[in-house]
Amino acid sequence: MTTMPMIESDIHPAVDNPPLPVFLPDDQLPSREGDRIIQFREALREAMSEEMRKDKRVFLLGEEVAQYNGAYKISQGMLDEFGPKRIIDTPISENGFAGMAIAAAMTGLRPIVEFMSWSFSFVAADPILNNAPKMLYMSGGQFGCPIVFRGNDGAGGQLASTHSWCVEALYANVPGLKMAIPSNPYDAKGLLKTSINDPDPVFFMESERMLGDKAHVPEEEYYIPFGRARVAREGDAITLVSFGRPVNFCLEAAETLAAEGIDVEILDMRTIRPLDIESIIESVKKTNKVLVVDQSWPFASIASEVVTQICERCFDWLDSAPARLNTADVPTPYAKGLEYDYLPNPERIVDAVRSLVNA
Amino acid sequence: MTTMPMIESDIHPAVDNPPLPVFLPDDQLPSREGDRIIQFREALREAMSEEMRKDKRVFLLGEEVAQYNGAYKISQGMLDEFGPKRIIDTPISENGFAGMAIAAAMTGLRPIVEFMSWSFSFVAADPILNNAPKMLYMSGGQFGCPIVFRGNDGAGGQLASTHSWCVEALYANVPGLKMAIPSNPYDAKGLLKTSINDPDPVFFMESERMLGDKAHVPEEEYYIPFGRARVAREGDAITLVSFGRPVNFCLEAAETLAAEGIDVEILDMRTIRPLDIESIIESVKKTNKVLVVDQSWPFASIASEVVTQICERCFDWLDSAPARLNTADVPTPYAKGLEYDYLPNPERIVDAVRSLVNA
Amino acid sequence: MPQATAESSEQSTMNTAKADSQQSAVGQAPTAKTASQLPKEVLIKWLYDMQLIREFENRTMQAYQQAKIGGFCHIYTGQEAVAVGTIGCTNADDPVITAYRDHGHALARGMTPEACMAEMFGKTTGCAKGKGGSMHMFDRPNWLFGGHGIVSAQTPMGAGFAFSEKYQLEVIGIGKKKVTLCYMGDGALDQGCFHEAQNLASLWDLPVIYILENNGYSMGTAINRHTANAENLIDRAKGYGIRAAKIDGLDIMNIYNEFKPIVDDCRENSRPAFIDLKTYRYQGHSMSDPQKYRTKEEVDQYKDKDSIAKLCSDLMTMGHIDEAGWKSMRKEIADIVRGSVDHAENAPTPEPGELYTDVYANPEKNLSPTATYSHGTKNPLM
Amino acid sequence: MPQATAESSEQSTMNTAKADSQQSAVGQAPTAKTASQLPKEVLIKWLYDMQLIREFENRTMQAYQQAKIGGFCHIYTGQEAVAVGTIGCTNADDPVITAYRDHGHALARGMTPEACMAEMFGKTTGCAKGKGGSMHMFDRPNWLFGGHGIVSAQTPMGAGFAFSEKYQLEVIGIGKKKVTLCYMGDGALDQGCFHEAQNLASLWDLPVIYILENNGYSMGTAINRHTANAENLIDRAKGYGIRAAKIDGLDIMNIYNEFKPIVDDCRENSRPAFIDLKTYRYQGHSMSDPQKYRTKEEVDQYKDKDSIAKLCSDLMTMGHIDEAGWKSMRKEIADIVRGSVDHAENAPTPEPGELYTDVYANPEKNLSPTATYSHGTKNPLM
Ligand SMILES: Cc1ncc(C[n+]2csc(CCOP(=O)(O)OP(=O)(O)O)c2C)c(N)n1
Ligand SMILES: Cc1ncc(C[n+]2csc(CCOP(=O)(O)OP(=O)(O)O)c2C)c(N)n1
Ligand SMILES: [Mg+2]
Ligand SMILES: [Mg+2]
Repeated sequence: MTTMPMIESDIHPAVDNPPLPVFLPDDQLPSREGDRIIQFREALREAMSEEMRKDKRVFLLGEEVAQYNGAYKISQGMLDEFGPKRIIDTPISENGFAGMAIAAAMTGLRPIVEFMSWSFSFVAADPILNNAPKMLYMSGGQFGCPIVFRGNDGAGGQLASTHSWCVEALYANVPGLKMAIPSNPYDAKGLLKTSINDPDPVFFMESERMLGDKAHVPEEEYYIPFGRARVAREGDAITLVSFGRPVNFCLEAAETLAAEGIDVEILDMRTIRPLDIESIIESVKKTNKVLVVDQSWPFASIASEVVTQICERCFDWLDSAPARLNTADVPTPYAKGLEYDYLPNPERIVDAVRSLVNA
Repeated sequence: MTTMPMIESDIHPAVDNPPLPVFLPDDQLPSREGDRIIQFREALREAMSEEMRKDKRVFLLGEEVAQYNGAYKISQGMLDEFGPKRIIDTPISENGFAGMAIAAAMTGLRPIVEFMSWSFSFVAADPILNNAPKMLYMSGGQFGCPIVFRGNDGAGGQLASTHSWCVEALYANVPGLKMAIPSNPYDAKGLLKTSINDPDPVFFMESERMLGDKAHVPEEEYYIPFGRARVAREGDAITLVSFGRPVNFCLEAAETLAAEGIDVEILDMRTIRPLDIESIIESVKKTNKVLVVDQSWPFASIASEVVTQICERCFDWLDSAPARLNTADVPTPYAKGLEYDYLPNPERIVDAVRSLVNA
Repeated sequence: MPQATAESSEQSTMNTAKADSQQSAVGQAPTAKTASQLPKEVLIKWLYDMQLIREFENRTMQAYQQAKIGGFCHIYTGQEAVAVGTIGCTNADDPVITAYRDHGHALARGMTPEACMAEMFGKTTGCAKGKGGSMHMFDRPNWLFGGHGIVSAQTPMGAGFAFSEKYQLEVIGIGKKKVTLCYMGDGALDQGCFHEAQNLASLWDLPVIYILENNGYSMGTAINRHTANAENLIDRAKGYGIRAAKIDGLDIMNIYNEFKPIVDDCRENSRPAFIDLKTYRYQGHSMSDPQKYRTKEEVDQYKDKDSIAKLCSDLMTMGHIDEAGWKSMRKEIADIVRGSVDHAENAPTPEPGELYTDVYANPEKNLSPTATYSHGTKNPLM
Repeated sequence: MPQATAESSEQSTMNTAKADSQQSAVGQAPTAKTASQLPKEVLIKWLYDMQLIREFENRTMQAYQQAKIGGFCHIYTGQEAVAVGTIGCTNADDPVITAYRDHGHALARGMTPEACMAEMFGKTTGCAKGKGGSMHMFDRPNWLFGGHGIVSAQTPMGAGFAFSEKYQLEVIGIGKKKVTLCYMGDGALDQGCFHEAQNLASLWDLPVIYILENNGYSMGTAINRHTANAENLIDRAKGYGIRAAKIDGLDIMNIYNEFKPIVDDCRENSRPAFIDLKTYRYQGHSMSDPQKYRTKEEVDQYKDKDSIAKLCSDLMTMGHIDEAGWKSMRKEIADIVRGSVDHAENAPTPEPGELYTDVYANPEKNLSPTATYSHGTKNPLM
């Protein structure tokens, strides 16, 4: 098992070298196969509950997280177990409670801030971008900010333009923060546990559309290190780089493509900052072709960044221009059909791969 | 002279085809050479004043724009000319007054919102990102949002981390908005006049460090079309793509490089959305090498986007990987030396160009 | 029970230098009509509109359950008297803006049930051509500026419409004195931008009225758990020098009597106001709410004071309608609403190309690396 | 003149269910000391600190004019009694947070003039190792959490420190009852997050005191032009059920007498408060302010009521200090401050590599495409 030493509240990691988490190599993590089938939302809950049992500095706050058991039932039962002082219902005051939680983190607590949706984080953009990621720097290393901001990101089901944001393209630009975007229940648990223990601010993105996804999640504790991509599927025709929900679109598209004899390799990045560029390079050196699949808008997106890093790091290994497939570059429409077309859905991936592979 | 018909307040451009601005071809714009030497801030003031004289729907609001004559003296004298109903001092309520101005734009007025600094726009991120650029879409074409948000962007002089934002990397991701970033007084006037007349929300970025820059600015009215880059310097060794303040760093670096026999071509993009990718392609086809110089942080920046579009559009013309040079990927430091090193300064450009050209 | 039953209403006088100008409004009082003095047609129209909303929402719920409607869908049932009563105090060209629980305001403002229902069905004949959905009811001809999903984002905009109308009158010299109504839920009280909006409205003398539809809950959070000093919200507004009143929102005649003078005064004297209107929603927060945070008894208590039943019985007492009339009105409405569902069912879905329209009013080239934009089809309401 | 001269102070009683618990605080009153009863050393220390701040700011302005200091620099001169007097009512480990006009708070909290001056000179011995500058004075050993540049961003954080201390006591079982002081300018009143912070503080019984340093101007905007009902700001706080008081901020003895009982009460009963402290800044908003918005006469009026002169004369009357003592104190301070400038001049500038430190506490690889991060040198204050 991973040893994740408790960081004393009076030792600030920035002051001396912190006792960093010790991670097991990937092949020593508990198996992804098994029959403890639970939902994505339960995996998130388990991660938070396990950490809260071990460390009283950890608490959860957000709208409807307590008495309502979570707008999306992620925190179901947590109020009963941990009580109202640690599972805290907030007013609709994202700026206010995010700012409060940042201060709590500066003094050594470990807040988990739930945004019901990252779409609602814009009213809190100032504290989460100006304070959390910069406190360590501004204070010359005196105060860090060990905090997790988490919530639904990306299109839900027909939630239309103000409620369907992928904020990763915007926020990942900012140094000082880390960003994790799991695509499945197993990773959700392991990444969230790491996030809670990390001494830096972590932006953690979930998807309303995946909360009901089910998979085997080990009951034991495990921590997935940041910055290590997972090969979600091996193949040699082209590398698909993705993260979060669209990884599942890629997997679906891969089936169709396999039937046509096109074997794609799929990398699930798991974290965006840090970004496991080495794994991308390794795969590109094998396939010589790459498509980044990203559910954000294209302009200055994570996809643009990945394409750029590929150019910087393995340009000469490319057979053709590194490509991207994003959400359509329009506000999110309400109508079901339009919303489907808008997303980087499996059909669009299949089309894009076909034209890249056959070019 | 350009004919820019007044748009009737009861005709919404989205409803029928609007009377779009008619632009002269570049070579019919008034000359950039001349002896009417004024400051960048005066060019901005002239643009606003000219439009306000012609169109009563245009007004300016922001902190200290009226009685104080502007925190940076951009609006000096405008209160005297236009009175307090059109030059409006606001409280420090960016969310409130941006939201108000958006509503005013929906009803046909033409607000110019001054953010004393774009660094202060995060408290208004929700209205400027969720409402202004999406109103037309959300309302199915009923309400547009002809508004200009403008202010200082990027490092001032030692303003440190919360006051030195380059927001273009974040905000340019959002469809529905346009973005203009002039690098000199001539363009500042012509682009701002176009921005005020454009029926869509325009994010207009200035730089505290350039407000005192002087150049010839024609007294007559002229409109610079969006989406047309300017060749700021011709050369054949490499294409430097830039916009805003760093264009001037590029020009400075070009002198040093020319002395070494390296003739760089510099493109000043002028607008980011729309982005004049054709001019970039044209230049890259000539030089076969490109460096994007951007004063934002690198991750998912405009530079990443330009690199990506170059890959998409002229990959086969590249001799080497398209490169970028950004601000250092850290919060903005206060100390003078650190701040200088942090920026994409001429020395860093020279180094980067040398290693690309000599590779 | 988290919410007081506000039988009585209380009004403040404005706590500012503008107190003088208030006098003139008071001076007008004698000529003002009370609700019971209004023409029969007006009162009958209120009943009609309230019942229309109720019936419309019943059908909305049905359609949602049949998965014809998607996304978030917030039902207005129980609060009908608020939208109909307050809008009943305004002119047809006074700007109105509200949050996502907006079907009632849209219908009260005159949007056709077809346009409203088709929007939720995601059809081209919807008020936003299917691009907006339940939370985004916009109706330009009826001066309805949305339907906004971000809690409280409409409050600075509310001040903005008041500003705009004032600007047009005073600077451009067009238009007339208008009042803007800006609706908000109790949860919206806790957002910072509402504070900014109130300060701006008071500072700049903007004729905007913030109508707090105080249904006692922000999602599952009872008001006293989400906002401080919840029993006495009007004091906050007074802190900004804004006129404020608490009004029982279940009785439309009462709403008219108390609200109309405020509307007239705000219009005349160009000042903001804040109204704490006590109301109640019968349904859950949205269509996916198990409602464990309140008891059936509490809901029933409010249903006993149902605003439609109350108005109907008042109108019967006044002799404006009888059982037969009420029955035929309901039948007429039921037919119209069923018709709107049929219309929505049969209306066309947007062409795939509509994805890329209405993004820019001036869709020049190179605005996007991946999209080419164009103008959209004409909005059916225009 | 935009700002009332608040000779008198006014206090509210809390308008909430907590009113009962207030009684106990009142019960303690008899044991509380007034300022004049405090030990001589305490009062002399106040004078010392106030004069230290004034002298420090004189040197700061000089250094700024010599371009040794860059960026935005906001001078605290005139407001000394506020920082010294209010911090004088707290314990050394009560959290303090303020805005960008922060030199006074830093010194009053115990930061050395060297660390403060060196920070502005951008040197490694500065409190933020030269990375923060004038607006970002952080002092962990002295419980000072900044120095924040975004207007009002410190107000939710102020509630957060109060929350954290309460949490540590009640959940973890460590620490003790603390009060957080959160300073803000009058311009910060207009930001939405302050409203959110007040609501949260009241709702959750957080012992944070918002100290409005009401110097009558937000940059060049007089308070009545930027905030509504400016004469009566404490009513807003009362709207949230928050205890509020208006205190003359030019007389430090008065500040102590009025503020100390509030601090004790907030600590004991875990409740927030809001204090409208009338004060005045002698200098422009920042170093680049032509100050056309106010008259020399207005400035002089306030200088006539100078808080240092007042305290000094009070202490002379009380026999705590004489002319000679005052002179030698000023001399001592002048030497110390000059020493801090010398120190700052001679201290090393940061190594270029420091650019990439203190970005992450856990600087793992691949966090950036262009940078490699590492831990920074130890902060000199730690
Ligand atoms: C800024 C923001 N935060 C959170 C949400 C999610 N949300 C939508 S409605 C709602 C409750 C609002 O309640 P209230 O304002 O009382 O209105 P009601 O639903 O009762 O009409 C919440 C938390 C949101 N839309 N916007
Ligand atoms: C959100 C935001 N908007 C604008 C500014 C620019 N600004 C800095 S200080 C200031 C005036 C604040 O005045 P006040 O709060 O009264 O404090 P004082 O300077 O009087 O101490 C302004 C407008 C800022 N820093 N942050
Ligand atoms: Mg409610
Ligand atoms: Mg002030």
